[in-house]
Amino acid sequence: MIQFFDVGKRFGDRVALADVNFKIPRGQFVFLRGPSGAGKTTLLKLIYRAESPSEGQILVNGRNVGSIPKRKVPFLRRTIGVVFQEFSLIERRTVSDNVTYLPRILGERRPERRRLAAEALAKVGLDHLQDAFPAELSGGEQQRVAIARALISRPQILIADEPTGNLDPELSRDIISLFFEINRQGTTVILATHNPSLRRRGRDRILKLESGRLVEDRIMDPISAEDIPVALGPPDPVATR
Amino acid sequence: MIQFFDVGKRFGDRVALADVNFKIPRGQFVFLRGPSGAGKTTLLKLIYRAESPSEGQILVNGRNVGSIPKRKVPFLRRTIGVVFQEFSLIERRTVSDNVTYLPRILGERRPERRRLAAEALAKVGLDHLQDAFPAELSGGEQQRVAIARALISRPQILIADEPTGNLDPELSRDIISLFFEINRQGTTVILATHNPSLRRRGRDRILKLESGRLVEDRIMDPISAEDIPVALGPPDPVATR
Amino acid sequence: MTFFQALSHFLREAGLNLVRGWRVSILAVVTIAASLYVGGVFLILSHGISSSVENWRGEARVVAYLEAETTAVRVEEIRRRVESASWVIGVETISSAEASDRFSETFPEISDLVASQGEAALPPSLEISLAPDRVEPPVLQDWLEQLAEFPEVAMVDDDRRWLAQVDVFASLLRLLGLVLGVVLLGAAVFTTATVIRLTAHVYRREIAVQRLVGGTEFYIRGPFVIEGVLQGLLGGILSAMAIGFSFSLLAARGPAQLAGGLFALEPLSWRLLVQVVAVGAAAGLLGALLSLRREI
Amino acid sequence: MTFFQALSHFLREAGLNLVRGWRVSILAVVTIAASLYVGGVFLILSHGISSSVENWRGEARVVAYLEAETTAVRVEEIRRRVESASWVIGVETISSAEASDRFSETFPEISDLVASQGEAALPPSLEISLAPDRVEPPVLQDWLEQLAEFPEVAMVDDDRRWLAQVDVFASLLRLLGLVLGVVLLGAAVFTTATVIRLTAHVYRREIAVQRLVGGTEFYIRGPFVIEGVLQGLLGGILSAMAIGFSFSLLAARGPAQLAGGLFALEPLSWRLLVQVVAVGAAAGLLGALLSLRREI
Ligand SMILES: Nc1ncnc2c1ncn2[C@@H]1O[C@H](COP(=O)(O)OP(=O)(O)OP(=O)(O)O)[C@@H](O)[C@H]1O
Ligand SMILES: Nc1ncnc2c1ncn2[C@@H]1O[C@H](COP(=O)(O)OP(=O)(O)OP(=O)(O)O)[C@@H](O)[C@H]1O
Ligand SMILES: [Mg+2]
Ligand SMILES: [Mg+2]
Repeated sequence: MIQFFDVGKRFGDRVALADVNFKIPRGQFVFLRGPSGAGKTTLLKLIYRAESPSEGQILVNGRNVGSIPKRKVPFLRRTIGVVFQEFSLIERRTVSDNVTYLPRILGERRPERRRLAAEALAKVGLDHLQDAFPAELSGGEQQRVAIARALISRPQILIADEPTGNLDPELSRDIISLFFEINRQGTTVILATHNPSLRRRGRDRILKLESGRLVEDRIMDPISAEDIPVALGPPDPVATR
Repeated sequence: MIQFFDVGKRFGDRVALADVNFKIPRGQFVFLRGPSGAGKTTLLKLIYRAESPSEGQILVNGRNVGSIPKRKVPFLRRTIGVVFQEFSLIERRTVSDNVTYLPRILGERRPERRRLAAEALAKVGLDHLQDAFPAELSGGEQQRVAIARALISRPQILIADEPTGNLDPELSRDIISLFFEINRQGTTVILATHNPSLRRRGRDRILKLESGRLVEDRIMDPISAEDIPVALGPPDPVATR
Repeated sequence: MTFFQALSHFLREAGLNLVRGWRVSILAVVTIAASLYVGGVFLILSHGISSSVENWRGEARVVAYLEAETTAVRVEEIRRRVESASWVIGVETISSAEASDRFSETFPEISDLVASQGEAALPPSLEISLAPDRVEPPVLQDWLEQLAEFPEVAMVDDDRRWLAQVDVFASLLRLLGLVLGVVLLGAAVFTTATVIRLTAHVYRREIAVQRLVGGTEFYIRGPFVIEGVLQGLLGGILSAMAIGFSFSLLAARGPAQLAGGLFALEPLSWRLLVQVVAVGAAAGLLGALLSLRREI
Repeated sequence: MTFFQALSHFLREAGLNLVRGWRVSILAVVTIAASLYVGGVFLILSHGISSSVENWRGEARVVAYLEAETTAVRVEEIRRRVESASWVIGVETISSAEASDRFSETFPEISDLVASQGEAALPPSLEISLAPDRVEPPVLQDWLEQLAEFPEVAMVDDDRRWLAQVDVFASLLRLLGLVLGVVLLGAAVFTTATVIRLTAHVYRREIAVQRLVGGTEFYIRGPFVIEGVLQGLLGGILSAMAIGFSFSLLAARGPAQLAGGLFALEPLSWRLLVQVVAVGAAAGLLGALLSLRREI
């Protein structure tokens, strides 16, 4: 469960986020929308504590993310799989080693890691590239490696920031289907994307940012795939506006 | 004018391109299509000599790109504006300095550079971010800075590799319109993109790659915006297939 | 991840960094080696001199030069008087002729000159061996002054004064060695810290990614710490080898020729070499920890 | 872009690199400074000794020690014989008493001893000043041997033999200084090259981007070359300052006390300091060029 209470984020005097309130129950699938520079990446970074909020509080699985001691942050991050907007692969490591970075820390042995990597890479159609280095991959291939890495530890929360920006429509649809599949197994998924042609399902949530403000929060209609608006405002326990 | 004669490119034993033949006349607008890993980026890199072909020859404005001495490569590149798939901004320089890197080398003075930067950044909607550093920008903002940099020196050829991957549909349309505008002024534009919803115009060309092979080469119908196939094969002077 | 898994991981990563960045690593290794070498050599030298001084001090000598005209009987009388003191171990009478012989042995070059002066050139003397530990220094001092006041005693030459000077010299040498060693070791720690900070800077993106995907600081910084320790170990081993080599060169020339026997070359102890290596490793560790404090 | 625009651009970029990476830059600057300092000091010392030797050689002296019993008349006779040679500039007669005075001046510590021997302790002598350039060495040699065969001449002491030894010593010192300086300078060049290579490695992405957007090698590498030169200049200036400081310390102690006047401290020339700085800059440039050859 992820909750934002009156969250704001400033960089110097640039305001990236302001007055953001919402609550994402466990197992929900959320599309995060908004034009370039609206604050999507910033919002996601706050969840995995790559940034700290300037105002307000953030709860992730009941813990106040802003007050987790620095030492404990890695353990928060291990419960969250993240596909970063800039891919962020480790140049000096093979695809397989990139994907299994976390299992390795956790003490998994090499044969088991190879198996895990092959499994995750197969999901994104890249099992033939296990031993390549990131620099040898195309843009879309790198993006898929980053997706495989986010999936490897079966996280409770999956965050994906524009994960299909470098993928063709067909692959994009496959990846979204993969996310749907993962979501069906209970994982909370938050997907920031511009791609308007992504398949929609009922009960999926849409959050829309504009200039750092949450301007839309609705759940799609399960039957018509038409959208049902959700009341804006702090999610729980009282409305402040 | 850009011509490919039987061009192939291998990386070790991975084949990225094979038997590619085409001719792009000056002033044409070309969409380069193909699934992830098809070889689009590799093809573009061959044009501005970031890679050398393993087979075949490439002419750009009548010069054999493969045989240009290393010393002269920068001068080829200055005639080609490139929007790289990975943005590639210089971290330590401000947006304005990134955009005017080339004018600076060419001896433009600071006030003139500021003017040029403001002009180019205005085209992509970022004139307010002149003095920011790349790390302070959102993904879409970085992508637009890279576009502004490619435009700055009014190149004869503009190459853009997935330039709208991180942009919302509205901005994407604006950017494509910008490219159309630049094309109308005589610049040859080659645009590699997955985005299927981009506006189409008559007389624009579509090249489609699959697994490193050119599988489609056609010109769109000016009236119906339906596509008219163009004969595949080496463009000039004789057909080999 | 178990401790051994972590350690083997750190070692592998650190080894890779060392090999990939061998050019920078050499800087760290060489400064560590050089500082340990200089410090070690100075310590060995000063230690050698000090222990010679200790030896000599145990058998301290005082020479009483007599007037040339003193009769043998009177010499014998003085000698007996001297021997009566409880701290005197032995007294040897050196005649004029014996003195000349000794002189020409020690300074063959100038001996012609002395020879041309005839027998009387050097005065007879009494060489008195003392056990300084059997007496309070002020009492000994008084006794020496009384000795000097005998009409036949021309001059009393106290070896120990010179020994004290040599001792001061050895201390100075040791101090200089320590200061130089510490300064150089400081430079070595700084170099190691810089080299490791740089390596970290080169891989700053990778480190950021590791943090983002949930790597702990322990896991991320470990390889850098081990890298520092490895550099220190290498530096220490290098300098231990250099010290051993220099030492064997000196030893081959024979102890007699070493500064006129001024110092005793004691056998090189393995303990010292192990200490040198350990100090190197510690310097590397310190450098690594310093560089990690803030920058990585 | 004009040359001056390029240069000012290079200077600005190189300055930025130096300031941002001051920790690494210090390594390069300090090794350059240290090597130049060591080389410079050795050169100055050996030069000082050599030029003292030159001075002394110009006024080379031979001392003929006479038997103690030689009569004044006989001394005068020998003196006249000696003066008749064309290469003799002057002859001074030193009586026994004068010799003793001189001795106690030079070695006040042992003078008691000499004093106790009475007047006859040191023999009289003739100090002969020569102009060695007026005569062939073998002829001079023969002449000296004849002189030694006079019955009254006890010994002929030829200063020049000793001077030749000092000269060899000075040459050795100079050689040692050169070798050390060259080795250290090599290390400095290596360090500079490493530091610059590293800086380039840290910014490898930026460099790649510059290439991709059409930057020429001249424009991309220029700042690194200037960075090397700046490091060299800084190192050179530091060591010139250190040399000047050491020199003024020495000079303050008074030339008489310098190794018993063994060497003449000539005034420190600005030319030398400028040369030191120039060598530093050259070392930095060389380091930069080496690092650029392949890696950037
Ligand atoms: N570190 C930073 N320093 C200063 N400003 C920043 C920083 N990070 C983000 N910003 C600003 O905050 C705003 C929101 O950025 P964010 O990356 O969240 O946008 P976004 O919605 O992810 O956009 P995009 O779709 O283009 O990726 C942008 O205007 C950006 O310039
Ligand atoms: N330096 C390299 N070494 C090895 N293989 C490479 C290298 N560069 C590209 N490839 C391979 O060549 C193929 C084509 O890559 P390219 O980047 O041209 O694809 P693309 O069409 O641009 O794909 P995308 O849409 O995902 O960016 C890919 O399979 C890639 O793995
Ligand atoms: Mg973003
Ligand atoms: Mg591509």
